[in-house]
Amino acid sequence: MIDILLALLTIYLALQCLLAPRLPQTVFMFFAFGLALALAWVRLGAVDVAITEAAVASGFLGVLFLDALQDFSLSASPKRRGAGKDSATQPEKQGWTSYLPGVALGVGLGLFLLIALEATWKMPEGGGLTAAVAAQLPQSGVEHPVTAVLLNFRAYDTWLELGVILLGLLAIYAVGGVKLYPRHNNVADDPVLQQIMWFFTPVLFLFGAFLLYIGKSGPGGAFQAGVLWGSIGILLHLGGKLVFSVIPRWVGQVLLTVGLGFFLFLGFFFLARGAAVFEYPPAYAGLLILIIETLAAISIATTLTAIFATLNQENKKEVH
Amino acid sequence: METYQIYSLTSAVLFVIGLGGVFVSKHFIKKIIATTIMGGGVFLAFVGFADRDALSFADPVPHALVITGIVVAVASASFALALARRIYQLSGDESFSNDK
Amino acid sequence: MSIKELITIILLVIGCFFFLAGTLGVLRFPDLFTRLHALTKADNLGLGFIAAGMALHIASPWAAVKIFSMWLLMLLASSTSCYLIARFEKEKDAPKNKKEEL
Amino acid sequence: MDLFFTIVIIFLLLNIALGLIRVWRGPTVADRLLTTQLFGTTGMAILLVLAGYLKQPTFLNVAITFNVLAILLVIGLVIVWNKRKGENP
Repeated sequence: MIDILLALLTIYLALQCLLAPRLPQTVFMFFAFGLALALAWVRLGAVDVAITEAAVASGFLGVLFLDALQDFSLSASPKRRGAGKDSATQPEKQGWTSYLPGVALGVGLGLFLLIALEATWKMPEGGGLTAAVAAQLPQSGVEHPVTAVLLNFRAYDTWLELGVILLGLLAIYAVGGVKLYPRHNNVADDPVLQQIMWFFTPVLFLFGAFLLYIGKSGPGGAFQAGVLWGSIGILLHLGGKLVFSVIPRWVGQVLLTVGLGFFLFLGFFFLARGAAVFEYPPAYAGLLILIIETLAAISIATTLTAIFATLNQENKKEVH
Repeated sequence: METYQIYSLTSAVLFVIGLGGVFVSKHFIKKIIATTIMGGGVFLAFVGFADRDALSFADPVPHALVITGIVVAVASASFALALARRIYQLSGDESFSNDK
Repeated sequence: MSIKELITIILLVIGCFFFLAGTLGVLRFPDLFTRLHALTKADNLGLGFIAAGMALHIASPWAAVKIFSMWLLMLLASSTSCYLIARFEKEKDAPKNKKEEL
Repeated sequence: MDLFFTIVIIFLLLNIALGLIRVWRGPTVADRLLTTQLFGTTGMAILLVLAGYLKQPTFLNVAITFNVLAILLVIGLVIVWNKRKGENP
């Protein structure tokens, strides 16, 4: 009953998200959608995923979308600078027939997915990799299976994933400018905001460190901690303290790459010693995983802060 | 009806909604949000099947994949956002020129 | 049913009542400031009651400490956001009021 | 007892659904923002009840994460919207 209601709520929120006539509505619906999805994951027993969803997909992405909204005009029917009056009013006249190919494709794909799901349901249960993971768990150095998979059994994925978010940051640098200069706002001088900023910085830091440490034996780990530490940077940035203009450039670059670099170094170090890539000796595995997680969390935090700081610039009209 | 069945049905519906949103909605931000919803549907299917294969704990491999996937999806969404803002900054457009 | 469970049920019912009151306030009150009042006060009180009930139900000291600190954080966060929203709304109206005074 | 917890969770979910009306109707952005706060509080209550219902104290971490990031969203929005004070959103 709870599940059915939650599923209906999720679907409703997703629909409202896309049907809302104004963009702020869309973004708030998106935040609520993230909440509903996190509840669904808690119901499915995936607490790690729920924390990640709560932190990244609703918190970080929500702030990014809100920040992006200040560039655009707020109506959801897009404005085009070059277009004349006739073509601006055209979307209303177009009617529902223009949506027909998309709707037909969606319905067809939905039917295909239903057939695929039906086939998957009929497969014998109890398969999967649960038993294999449970058998290897004592050698991984951690007690929580998800952390073991992320940082030991499938460390390759995690390493490449650190690379992907760094690549995302580089691509964002390539798209826009990299110059950071303060965005003037008078809310940042607000005394309450300043106080709350200085109060939340240690709270966020401590909670991130707690999640990082608890990742050994329960839900938590590098990504969740990284996002929470990254939100310290975002909070400071919003409060007018620009992190990347305070620390030297090379320190920032080192922080951005330290997770990826150390991970790679460790992989090849043990490769040279005769083991497979990312295969740790079981005696040190727990300690190594904790070090890797800390460095990865620092890198993720710096990358997310840098993404936000790059996107949150004064968006002036450029003259060509 | 079991829990994983409810959520895998939901995931199919979410995927279709997101896909429809990518086609139907015009504004850049809406398109990006639609892709994120699509991704949410895919992740929900993964986690639902992980719940189905649970023995003493749920299958951790899909969980790890989904965590990785969420972070990658966020990186790509922020890149898309940067592109959209750059397009707006340079040309003043809020949607693609061929579907106004 | 033990006396502990009875107390949990009573606390949760009171919490749910305050949540309902907060939501009705958000829906029915006429302007933003009254809605803020309804939401921030009633909902956090309801959360406090539910937190107390669940701390009693879980009955582990560590979880109780966590729940209580969570509630305190929530109080801080929601009062701050209430203040920021109210200030933002007030400043949006401010130039208009000044013009009327002049 | 389990039935009672289920009823409480369903009640809180319906509460969120009711709050959505304000997002839909709310004349200003601030009204919609305020319902974000409503979702945050109610979602936390749901997570708390679930944590007690399934005896899983780790759910509390999810709730704390939500709490901490909801305020980030609010601060971000207030700052962003203060910049567009001239327009009527």
